[in-house]
Amino acid sequence: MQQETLAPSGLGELDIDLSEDDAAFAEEWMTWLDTHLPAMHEKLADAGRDADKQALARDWQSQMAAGGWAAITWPLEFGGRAATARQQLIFYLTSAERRVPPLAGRIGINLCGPTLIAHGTSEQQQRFLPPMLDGRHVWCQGFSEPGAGSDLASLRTRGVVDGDSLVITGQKIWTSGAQYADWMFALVRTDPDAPKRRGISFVLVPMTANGIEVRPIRQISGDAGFNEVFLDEVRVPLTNVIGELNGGWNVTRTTLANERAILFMGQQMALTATLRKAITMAKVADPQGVRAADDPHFRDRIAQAWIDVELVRLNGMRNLARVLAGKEPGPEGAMSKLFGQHVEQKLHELALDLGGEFAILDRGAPDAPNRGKWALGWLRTRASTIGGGTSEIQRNVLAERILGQPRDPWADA
Amino acid sequence: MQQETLAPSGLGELDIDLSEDDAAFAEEWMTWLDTHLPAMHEKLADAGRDADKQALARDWQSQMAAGGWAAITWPLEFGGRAATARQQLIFYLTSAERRVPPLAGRIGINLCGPTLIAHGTSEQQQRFLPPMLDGRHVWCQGFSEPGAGSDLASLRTRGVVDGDSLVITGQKIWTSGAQYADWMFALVRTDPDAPKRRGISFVLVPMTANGIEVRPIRQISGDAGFNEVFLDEVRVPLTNVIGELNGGWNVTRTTLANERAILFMGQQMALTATLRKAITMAKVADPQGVRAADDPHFRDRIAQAWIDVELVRLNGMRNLARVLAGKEPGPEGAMSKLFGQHVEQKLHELALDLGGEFAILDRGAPDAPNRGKWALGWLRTRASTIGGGTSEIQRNVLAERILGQPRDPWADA
Amino acid sequence: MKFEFTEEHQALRSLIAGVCEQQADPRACYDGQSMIDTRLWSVLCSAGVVGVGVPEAYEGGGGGPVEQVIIAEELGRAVAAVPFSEHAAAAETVALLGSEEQRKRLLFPLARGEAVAGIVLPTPANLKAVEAHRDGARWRLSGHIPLIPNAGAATALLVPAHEDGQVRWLVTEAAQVSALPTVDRTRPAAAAEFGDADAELLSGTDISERPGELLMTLAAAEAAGAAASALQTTARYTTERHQFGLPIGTFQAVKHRLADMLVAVENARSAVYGAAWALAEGETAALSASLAQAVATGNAVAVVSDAVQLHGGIGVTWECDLHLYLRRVKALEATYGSPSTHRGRIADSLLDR
Amino acid sequence: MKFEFTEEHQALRSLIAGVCEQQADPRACYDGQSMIDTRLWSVLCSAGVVGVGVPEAYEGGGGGPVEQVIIAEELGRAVAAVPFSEHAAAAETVALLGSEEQRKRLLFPLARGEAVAGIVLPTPANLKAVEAHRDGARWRLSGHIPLIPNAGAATALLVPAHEDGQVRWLVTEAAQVSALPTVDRTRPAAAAEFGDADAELLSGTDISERPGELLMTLAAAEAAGAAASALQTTARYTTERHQFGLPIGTFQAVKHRLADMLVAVENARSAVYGAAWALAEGETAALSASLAQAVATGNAVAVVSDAVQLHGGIGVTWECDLHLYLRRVKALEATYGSPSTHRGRIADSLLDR
Repeated sequence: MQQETLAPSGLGELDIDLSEDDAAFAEEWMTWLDTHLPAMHEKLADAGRDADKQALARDWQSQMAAGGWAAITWPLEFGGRAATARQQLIFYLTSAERRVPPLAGRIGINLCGPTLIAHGTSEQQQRFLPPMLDGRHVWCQGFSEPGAGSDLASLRTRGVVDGDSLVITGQKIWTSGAQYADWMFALVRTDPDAPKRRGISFVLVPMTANGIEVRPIRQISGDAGFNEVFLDEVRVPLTNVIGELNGGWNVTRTTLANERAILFMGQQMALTATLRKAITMAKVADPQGVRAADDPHFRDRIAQAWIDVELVRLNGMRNLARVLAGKEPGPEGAMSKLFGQHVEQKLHELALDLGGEFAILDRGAPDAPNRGKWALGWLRTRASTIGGGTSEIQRNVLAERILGQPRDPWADA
Repeated sequence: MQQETLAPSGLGELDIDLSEDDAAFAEEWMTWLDTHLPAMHEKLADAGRDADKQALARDWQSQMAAGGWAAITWPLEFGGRAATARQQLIFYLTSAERRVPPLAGRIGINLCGPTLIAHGTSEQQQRFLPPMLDGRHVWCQGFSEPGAGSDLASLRTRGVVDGDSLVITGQKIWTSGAQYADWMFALVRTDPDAPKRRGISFVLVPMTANGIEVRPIRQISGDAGFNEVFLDEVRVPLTNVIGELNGGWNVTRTTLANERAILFMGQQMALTATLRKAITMAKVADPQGVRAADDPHFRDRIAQAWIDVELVRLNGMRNLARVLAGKEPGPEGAMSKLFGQHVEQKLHELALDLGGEFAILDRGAPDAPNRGKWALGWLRTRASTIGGGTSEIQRNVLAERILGQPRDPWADA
Repeated sequence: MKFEFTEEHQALRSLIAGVCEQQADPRACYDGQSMIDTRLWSVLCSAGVVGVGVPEAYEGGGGGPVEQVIIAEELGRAVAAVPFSEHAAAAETVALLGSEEQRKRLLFPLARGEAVAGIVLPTPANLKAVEAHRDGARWRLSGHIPLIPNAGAATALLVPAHEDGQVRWLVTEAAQVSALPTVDRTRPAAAAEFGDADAELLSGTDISERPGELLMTLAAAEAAGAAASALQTTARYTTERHQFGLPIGTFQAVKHRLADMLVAVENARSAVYGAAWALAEGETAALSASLAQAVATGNAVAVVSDAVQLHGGIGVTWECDLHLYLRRVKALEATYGSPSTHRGRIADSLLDR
Repeated sequence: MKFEFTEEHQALRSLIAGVCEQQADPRACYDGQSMIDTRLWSVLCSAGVVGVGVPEAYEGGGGGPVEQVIIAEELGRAVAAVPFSEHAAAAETVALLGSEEQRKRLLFPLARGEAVAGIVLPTPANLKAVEAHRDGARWRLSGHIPLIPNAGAATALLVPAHEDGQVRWLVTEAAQVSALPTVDRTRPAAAAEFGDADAELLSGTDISERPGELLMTLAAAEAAGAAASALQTTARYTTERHQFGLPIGTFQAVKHRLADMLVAVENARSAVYGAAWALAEGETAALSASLAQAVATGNAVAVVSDAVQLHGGIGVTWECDLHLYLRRVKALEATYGSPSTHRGRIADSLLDR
């Protein structure tokens, strides 16, 4: 019974009918992967340093772009495939199943690209999209600031118009990948006198400009995936503003709801993989002969973890069924992020706890459970309920938008 | 080991030195109980209807008052004993141990009496305290209103001065014992134009006055211990106002902190008794041969319940040690109410759950666990986290007073 | 595809919701001595709802677990006092294991709701408590079952018994069924005394766990519906009730509790729908049914308890309907295996192969 | 009376707090390769803190569990990287079971902190892993212990072993102690290889669980202190950090989490003090020590996790000290029996007599 229930959700699990177009899409994608993927897996296995991996990720992106696979949701005219929801689903499922490496420039492609396509001028699209697509330009996102975490609208990085330029001064934080990025899309306050959400512009900033300094932020796990970006009188042309000057708030709201509905598959597969590994290890005795699988406390938590991961999957399937049927995403979609981030955090805490007294051992100790990876995963996922909107903000959103409760008195109307 | 740890906290547990006065106090109290208690226990065992019990509770109070035991914290001049903290402790412990029946007028003695003693005029004290003490006058408390639960200061029952009278119109709710009470001490808005907490008066209202109607509120357990009290142009003399007219908010704040520090003993004993009974029953097989004590889930919850009850005891002991040493109650006292009400609720849920599938049976079913008393207790304790200040209000108080957080923006300064 | 509710499904949901809104009167079982909401039951019978899972050939609706789950969820929303879930599981047993002759004879009254069926699940304790003896072409049952959930109004019982080393199912109308007082009076339990009660044996020997799995899923759906309704009521109350000059839904403590309740409700529904589709596709649904039970009943108790808390004093009065929900979800949690019991089964399957 | 902290107790608490504030540098164990905060250890030695539990006759402080708990709690507040708890439990073992000669010889360096002691608890696994053989007047130990908590800097080990059907305690300075990398680097663990290591047998045969109970209580006190400190830091942060124009401590979601953290911290402290007084009065303290462990370490993990959450992004940076606390309390939770293990012991004692 376990084998069925713990198997990663394959296509069969979805029980969807594939049209001829979809079947052809799937066929082309599989064939392309057969040709290109094995060599890349080999190269990645040999890569050592982070910089090497970064170079390979760019290389992979250029191959994917050449095949037309780098941005399948983009329109055809910009090198995408205008993929249907079913095709996106096929793409994500098989990407996970076949361990397709991530793209160096996925932040640009997933977040900045759709914004440019929706709000950019034709010139801006021509100029920025091609190098974004093929990995020549890797992008990072400059939204968060030290004083504006949950309260994004209170950002203070200033942009002053000076002739046909914008002169930007301020500080961004939690900027993932800024150390490798060529460009940053940023929110900048261009009218200090307007109410909070007005007076913000969406601006594209070259990371090579004078006045930019990137400082890595070391996380509690010891990783340094995030950065602070300091901007000191950084000058960019006004043609780098997307949408209206002072109209950036609307630009950022370009919704990615449909895309998110499908991305859950990746999340669920990662959770399933962690759970499966944890279960396997729970059945093995530790150096003192203790098996977590014999402990009623752990049995109960493992069952609950399986339940939680199943719920992430079932919620995703419900939402997906709606999206594929052309309906609006339902409440089960809106709550997925809140629930999913808690599940991720809890699951990693369980994996660590299963080690019993040996859980305290870190990488390098011969008896460290999972060679110290559980400890690392536990530390990393302490940020799950903070990054990308704290759980507190998620709860507010759910109560206000889904359950119709009044807004906080201090929030903007 | 269990016997020691589950034993009710006796005097030995406290490990306190008794002064000569304290020892004499204890001796006198025990002797008095030996004389009076057995007869009362017999009468109570025979009493059937609620009204009979009420009459007996008044009878008992008059006996206690005659012996000087009805209000031991009151000053000597009003028939009390000005009992020290140690003496109160001895009194409460032995009362619980010897199952001393509650007084009919305990609400008046514990809440209204100290307020009259602190804020009343000599005439008021002379008039109201003696019958309050001996049970001739039983009191109820008229604070809560339908629109003013957590937000007591927003009460709307109006009192209009008319010559030397106050004419009161409005509605009180959750008035415990109003159906038996002779008098009510109530908060009434006497200046509608003043800010919320100003303009409130503390007024004594005879329940026999014209214009008063009492309607019982049936609770989810089926009990009707609470009432609504409707006041329609009820006329009382201005001499029934305690403290200044419009100065009632301060009058109500007469603190009972020291008394509370000792009252925890009663709470902890009730919890211990419930837990002990639950443990005993967990070891007995149900009609299908199932023993909860063999279920790892229940074993864990029973251990946690023991831990919770121990923590109520230990928190109380810490606080008591401070009070007996003449210090201010500490944070462990302030949090006792919040924690204690959750423990009570959880413990009763556990007791119910231990019945397994038979837990659904109510009084009258032959296999109902604990003859349906667990079900009744479970229903009754759903109100534990609501009555006397919701858990939400308790948390606000802790965060603001103990941890120095800012007040809610909408709360009065 | 899976999890896609068709327009027919939505129409069925609306139908049940409408019927419940106009006809359901769970208080009838509290105020009077009634064991069932008679008026609602007869409306459901007329509408063909009671036999929705019975094949069309026997005057049933020809529906499956998905339709039944929608009905159970909506009945749960209304704390409806009708034994739909048990009746449906009993009818399913007859449809699965009865001979053609038995189906014809037994299913019509079940589909029409003229007979109200209760079901005894084949737990070790129940199998030990009842014995079946052949008596010519008929059978006789002896023994005593102390607790049959929601069988207070049952006129027929589906009873499992050991026969020749196998578990077989029998139908009897001759047991002495005595209703028992229950905390949730809308699901009155019964004890049954089988004093050599006349019974007939269902011919099928292909013993399936399906009746139990279906019943667990439907009971879980009742719980999910009750939780969803309590959340809806509460979310409305918190926008209406004012304290400190603001609707209490303005306060984050209230908002965040509501958000957690929403997560619990949607998880309960997802778990129930997952089990419904697993049953509909004829897969082994043991784990899915345990998942539905573990999540839906446990979450429902948490959600309704929170609903009571957010209502404050009014939430603990007899007059407020919330206690009907509280009693119902607590009863559902205890009835067909507690959440921890179901987690135990899941753990066995994950860890003990 | 019980639970009454005297002025001397308060002075001791202030002393340790002051020393830690000025001298403690837990980061030293993260940045360098140090296994102990050397400076802090030597200050604690000079102040007589390290030997507070050793009888005055051997240059100790003559204190008991209450004093030791106060010290451990304050050291926990500072995530101090010193093996006070293990050292104290080891010294206690010698004081309890050593002959007069052994006490004289062994306790002085322990009281002065010149020797740093680790302790192996008499768990079934540990007793199985080590064997003791007589070698003239001395003894030899053989075997391998894969994990000794907080023994990275130990120069002497207290080791239990079976001898003649009894558990006896031995002291050795000859084991090969190798420090192990740990998630919480302020409590570095060690493995020990006993290759016929020279040892001596403590003469007392009156085997007592007291060393383990004391150690569990002190480790629980460290956790309670760490939690209290994280709460204090957070309550300050939430009055300073502004979002939406207000200190975030204004928001009920933040406030109520802080209130729950306060309850958790005070419960942890109550549980620890309860165990301290139980040990001080010489009662059997097994249940009290289990209570302290179950409550203090579990609550501390919850409190520090909440502290991280309330700090938002800054809380998950290396630069912010909170992760030192997070690692510490997680390590303490795993080290001397998890909360569920201790609840299991409590359940055994309540249910299996």
